[in-house]
Amino acid sequence: MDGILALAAENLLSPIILFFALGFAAALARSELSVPEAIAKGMSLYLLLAIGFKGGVSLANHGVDATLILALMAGVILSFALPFVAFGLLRAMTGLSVIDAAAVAAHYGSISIVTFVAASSVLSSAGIAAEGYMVAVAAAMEAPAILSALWLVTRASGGADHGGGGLGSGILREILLNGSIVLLIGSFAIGAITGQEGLAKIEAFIVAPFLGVLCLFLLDMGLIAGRGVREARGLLRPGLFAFGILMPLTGAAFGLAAGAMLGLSTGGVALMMTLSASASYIAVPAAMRVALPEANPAIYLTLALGITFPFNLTLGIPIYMAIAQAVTGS
Amino acid sequence: MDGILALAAENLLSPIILFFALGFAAALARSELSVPEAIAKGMSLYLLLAIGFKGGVSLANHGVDATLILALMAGVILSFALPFVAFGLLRAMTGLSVIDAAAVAAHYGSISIVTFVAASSVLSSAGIAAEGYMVAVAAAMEAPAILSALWLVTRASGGADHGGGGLGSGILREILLNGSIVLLIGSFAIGAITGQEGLAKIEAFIVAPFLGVLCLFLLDMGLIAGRGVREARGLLRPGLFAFGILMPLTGAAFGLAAGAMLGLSTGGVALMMTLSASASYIAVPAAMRVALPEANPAIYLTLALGITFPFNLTLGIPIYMAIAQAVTGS
Amino acid sequence: MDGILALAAENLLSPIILFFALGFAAALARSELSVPEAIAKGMSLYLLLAIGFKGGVSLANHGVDATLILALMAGVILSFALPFVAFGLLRAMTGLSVIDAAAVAAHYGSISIVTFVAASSVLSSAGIAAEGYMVAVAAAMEAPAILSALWLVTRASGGADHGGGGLGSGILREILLNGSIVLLIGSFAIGAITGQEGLAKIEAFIVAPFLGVLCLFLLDMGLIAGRGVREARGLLRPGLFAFGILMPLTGAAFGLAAGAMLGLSTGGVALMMTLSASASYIAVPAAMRVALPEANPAIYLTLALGITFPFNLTLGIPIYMAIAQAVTGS
Amino acid sequence: MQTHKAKRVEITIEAVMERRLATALEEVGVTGFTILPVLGGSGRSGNWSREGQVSRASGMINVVCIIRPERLAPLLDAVGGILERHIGVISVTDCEVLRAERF
Amino acid sequence: MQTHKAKRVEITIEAVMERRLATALEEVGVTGFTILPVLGGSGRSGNWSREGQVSRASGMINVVCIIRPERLAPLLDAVGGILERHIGVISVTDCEVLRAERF
Amino acid sequence: MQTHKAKRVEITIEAVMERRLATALEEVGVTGFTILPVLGGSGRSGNWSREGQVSRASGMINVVCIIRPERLAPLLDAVGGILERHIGVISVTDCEVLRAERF
Ligand SMILES: Nc1ncnc2c1ncn2[C@@H]1O[C@H](COP(=O)(O)O)[C@@H](O)[C@H]1O
Ligand SMILES: Nc1ncnc2c1ncn2[C@@H]1O[C@H](COP(=O)(O)O)[C@@H](O)[C@H]1O
Ligand SMILES: Nc1ncnc2c1ncn2[C@@H]1O[C@H](COP(=O)(O)O)[C@@H](O)[C@H]1O
Ligand code: NA
Ligand code: NA
Ligand code: NA
Repeated sequence: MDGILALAAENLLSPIILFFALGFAAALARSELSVPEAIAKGMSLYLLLAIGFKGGVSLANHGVDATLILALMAGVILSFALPFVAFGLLRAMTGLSVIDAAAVAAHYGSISIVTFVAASSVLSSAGIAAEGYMVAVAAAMEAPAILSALWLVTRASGGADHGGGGLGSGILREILLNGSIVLLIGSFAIGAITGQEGLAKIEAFIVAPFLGVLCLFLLDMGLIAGRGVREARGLLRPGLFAFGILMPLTGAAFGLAAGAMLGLSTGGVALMMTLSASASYIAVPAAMRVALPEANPAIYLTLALGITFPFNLTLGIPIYMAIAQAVTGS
Repeated sequence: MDGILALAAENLLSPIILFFALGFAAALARSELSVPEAIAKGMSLYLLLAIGFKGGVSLANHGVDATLILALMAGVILSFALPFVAFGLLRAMTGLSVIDAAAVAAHYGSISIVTFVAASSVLSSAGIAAEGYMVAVAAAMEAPAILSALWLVTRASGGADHGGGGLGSGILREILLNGSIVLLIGSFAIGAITGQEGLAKIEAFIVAPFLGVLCLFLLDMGLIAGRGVREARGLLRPGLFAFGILMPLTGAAFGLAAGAMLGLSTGGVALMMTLSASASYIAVPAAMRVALPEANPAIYLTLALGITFPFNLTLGIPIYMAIAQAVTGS
Repeated sequence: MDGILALAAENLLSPIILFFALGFAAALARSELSVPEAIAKGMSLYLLLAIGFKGGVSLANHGVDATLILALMAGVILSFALPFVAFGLLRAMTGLSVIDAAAVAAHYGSISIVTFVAASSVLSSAGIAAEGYMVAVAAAMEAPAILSALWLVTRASGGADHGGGGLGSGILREILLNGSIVLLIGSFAIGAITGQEGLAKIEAFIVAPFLGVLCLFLLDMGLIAGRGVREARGLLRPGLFAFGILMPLTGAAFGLAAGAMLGLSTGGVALMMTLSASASYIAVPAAMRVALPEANPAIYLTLALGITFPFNLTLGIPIYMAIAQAVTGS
Repeated sequence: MQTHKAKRVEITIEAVMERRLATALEEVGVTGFTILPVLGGSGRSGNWSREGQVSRASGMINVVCIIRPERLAPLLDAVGGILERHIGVISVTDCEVLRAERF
Repeated sequence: MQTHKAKRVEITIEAVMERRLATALEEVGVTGFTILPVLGGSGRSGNWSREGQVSRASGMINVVCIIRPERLAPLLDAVGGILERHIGVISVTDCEVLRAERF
Repeated sequence: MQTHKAKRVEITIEAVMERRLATALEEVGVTGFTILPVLGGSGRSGNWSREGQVSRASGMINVVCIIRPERLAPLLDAVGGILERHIGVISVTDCEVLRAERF
């Protein structure tokens, strides 16, 4: 417990959290501070490239672990399963319609890569190693949750047609080939191929300035999350708010079980918990606008970005780390 | 005098000045070289974040100085007072209308953060330390000048209404919460909170590449200043041109008095002079378009960006440094 | 021969090539991965600034070589001459119209600065030095080819008017002052003026992260090249495809002759071959849209970007290096 | 110069629907259109602004199609079907064009 | 499909005035509009281009409002008041829309 | 408010032609126009999208000119001459403006 508090306190006063808080506060105060869309997108390309590449190099250094395949499978299963958990909680705790609940559930089965990046950097500054292939697990967890959500809607509507939306329109292909997944997996592969030697060449770009870029990126995330919360104040009734905190903790418990069962390292377990706890706010919202346009984006974006993302960033990650340390006994 | 010349010569041949000159010359030659708006905005966010953070860390290292509050107050007073000086000079030296003169005056009471950044980096390569909180003084000097300018207009028009413009429309709030101030003060606070330890984490991002980014940023400033001068050739009569050189020197004299009275360090005095000498070209123009739309933007932008900014960058800063050294006897 | 193979193999597995391949593959698979236009333009400004500056510093370090002027003249002559070679090959090997063939020829007389950058970084990781002024040669080779192409068209049409296009409309001025040339030559001059001392100031920006930025930039080039090839599949008949490979080899032979005659270093010869082998895809396409709008851009962009650029990047550069080593006997 | 009557159709629609809209247009024989970026907007579903986007989920685009008058009805049917489930607006204006053979 | 008569109002105005314009529109009951970015332009106050901007001081935006015809007069009064002191232009075109109940 | 009849001319043209188009407009006395960015499009020469551009070679822009009706004919002559060799489209719509003395 002491460990958690110390970790949480240290985490809360790290530059990345403080920049997120600055953005959040600026948005609530209606400052016109903003990061141009192209810069935000450029930074996210950078973060994906860097985290993927470093994961690949770590794989090259440590050799392919027998658990790699199992971990990938565990990720896919978690991503398929968590939406059902989320959907159940939502229907019990909130008054959301089936469509809105399913759309929210899809987000919580999938993952937030920035939360993963933040957890990785907290781990590495604490000197805790993790399996390099967790990056690939992250990629594998992006899409399956969407299928579960669409299945939930189809079942509820008795299999009725959704007017051209749903899975019909090549949506699954779009998700599997979406920019983030391709860049993450591609950089992972390149890191694995070029190994330590490749890393040496581009280290000054992807390692040294990494935390600084993350600060600027989180400033922008804070601005967006704050703006979302400000505009969706009306929507955030207690039930939804509670779900936004309870669901990541629930997801983390599933991630803990999976990680422990697979015998992952302390860092690996912490990352598996973080992935399961995090909620998508890029790939899944886009998929939902195409497949379930009737679902209200203000609900799922506010929950994922305005409640769960800040919770994970500030309290969640230190909690998951402390639990992972306790469970793996390190 | 020798010191000034040597400093000026060295300054003129530094990469940052040469890149500014390259941009200026390219614009005059009508080259279509240009920096995308998003990149320019991204670099300015970077510079604000970096300079604010480093100021905060320096404050954390040296403890809160009793003169901090006094320096902030001096900054606010200078920003209020300098527009009156500028307005008087303009009415005496040029044929500008009351409204145009007031709008120009607002720019010279406020500050240019890039000039401040350039002066800071010249100081630090000369190994001269300055109070970290000068960053906060810079932020405090952004807005007050606007009030003085609007008061000048209201007085001249006998208090007549300005058709919905003026201070009515929440303009003061907009200025105080404008992006630059929020990011500068926020980063300053984060630097002060996280201190040396925080700096160590993001040093490779905000310290090492700083001068290089400044070069690319000043290339863009040169392009914009050159384009402005090219298009506003007709406006630049001798009186206005002379004002663009005389006013920064006058402002610097006020800054010198304030800095010496407060007993600032050599670097602090040089920065106080630079701030007083510099003219806004971001926050104040935007405010003027809302509050005094009848004022001609070509006049104030050309003066601030095309005359005073290059003057400060090339000759002003070395002059202020040399005087600050002479006066503080170091 | 062994040397070439080893070099080619090493080259093919370097991060920069692999990121290019990633982008190419992602585009062929219709992934929506993309780099915002502003980021791509920002990176290209960065690469030009860095390569120009480093060339200038190298000139400052080694003094002005008597061959500088000769190398510049050789570059201009090559750029004038190669379009005639290309035009002859095109008319013999493909069924292109005079206008399309002339437009393509202009691209091959001019140069691709990214190919030059890639070759420079391969040379420098192989520890092979090159004349710093090769950057200036690159700039000198951008424009002359356009004149040759327009002359080819005018001759073929019996000197008939081209309806306001052609050279009439200040097009030559636009090319000579285009952004890339101005920034490249300007940075070269600044590097030469500030020398090693200037480099020390901005090294952490322009040297350390250089290869990493190049990776991200080549990812984008891969995306664009892949998209071009996908959409222009129909156009790429065997004759055109063969030209896209044969022409760079032919150009390189001319470059080799010039470099050897001038007595350039191994690195200098390799760069002269690379410049002659490479095809423009920025300055020349823009000039062609103005001067020869009837030429089909899909043909010249696909050839330059989709065939010749990848060929040079993967096989061409190691071949040119190996030949340069063999010929200069190092 | 000789001008010809045509219809200018402007469709404001979510960016995620771009490819689907293009396919629908092609199916009714409309192959010429121009896409303009949208910075922000306001409607029954609230305000949004491009600067608040982390994802392409909620941005919009503005698609302009200039067509011969006789193509309007099938175009509206095709686009109306898409807009039914999605947010967005469509407007049709009478216009004149040069070179009618192009449309 | 059934279409309905409406007015398409396009306002080119300085970006700094965006919030004030939105407020003025809301005051006369117009809550639907779309904002397009502007790259540059030319007018009596000279040329400008987005690439020459360090600040948001001199950029412009293009605001499109599609409204029922009866809302035009109050809208023009509201916008005309703002445009009086500021640079910019406004044009009104007749158009047809689907789903009139939305406007 | 009092409105006046005018013509709204919208020209979609390659970005490389911007300066030449502006010169042509000025030559026929049209000094007011607004340039909007274009993200992508489709036409007889195929699809293109801004994200696929390394160069300014193939991007397009959308130029809006609001003019008095009597200026239309010379404007179309001037622009038609340019568009003849280049890709792009032009449409003309009737519109109403405030402050007619500005156009
Ligand atoms: N009356 C209107 N005029 C112009 N654009 C509109 C209008 N109504 C809606 N829009 C645009 O369509 C988007 C979605 O509108 P809505 O479906 O009403 O939420 C808005 O964000 C605007 O960009
Ligand atoms: N006749 C016009 N047609 C289209 N846009 C115009 C016109 N006149 C002015 N504008 C736009 O309004 C801005 C300000 O115009 P002005 O108030 O005339 O300086 C210009 O930069 C253009 O973007
Ligand atoms: N019917 C149309 N409606 C709107 N824009 C068009 C149309 N036809 C062509 N365009 C635009 O003009 C560009 C060139 O068209 P084209 O000359 O047909 O290849 C396209 O990429 C579109 O941006
Ligand atoms: Na999850
Ligand atoms: Na000042
Ligand atoms: Na060449």
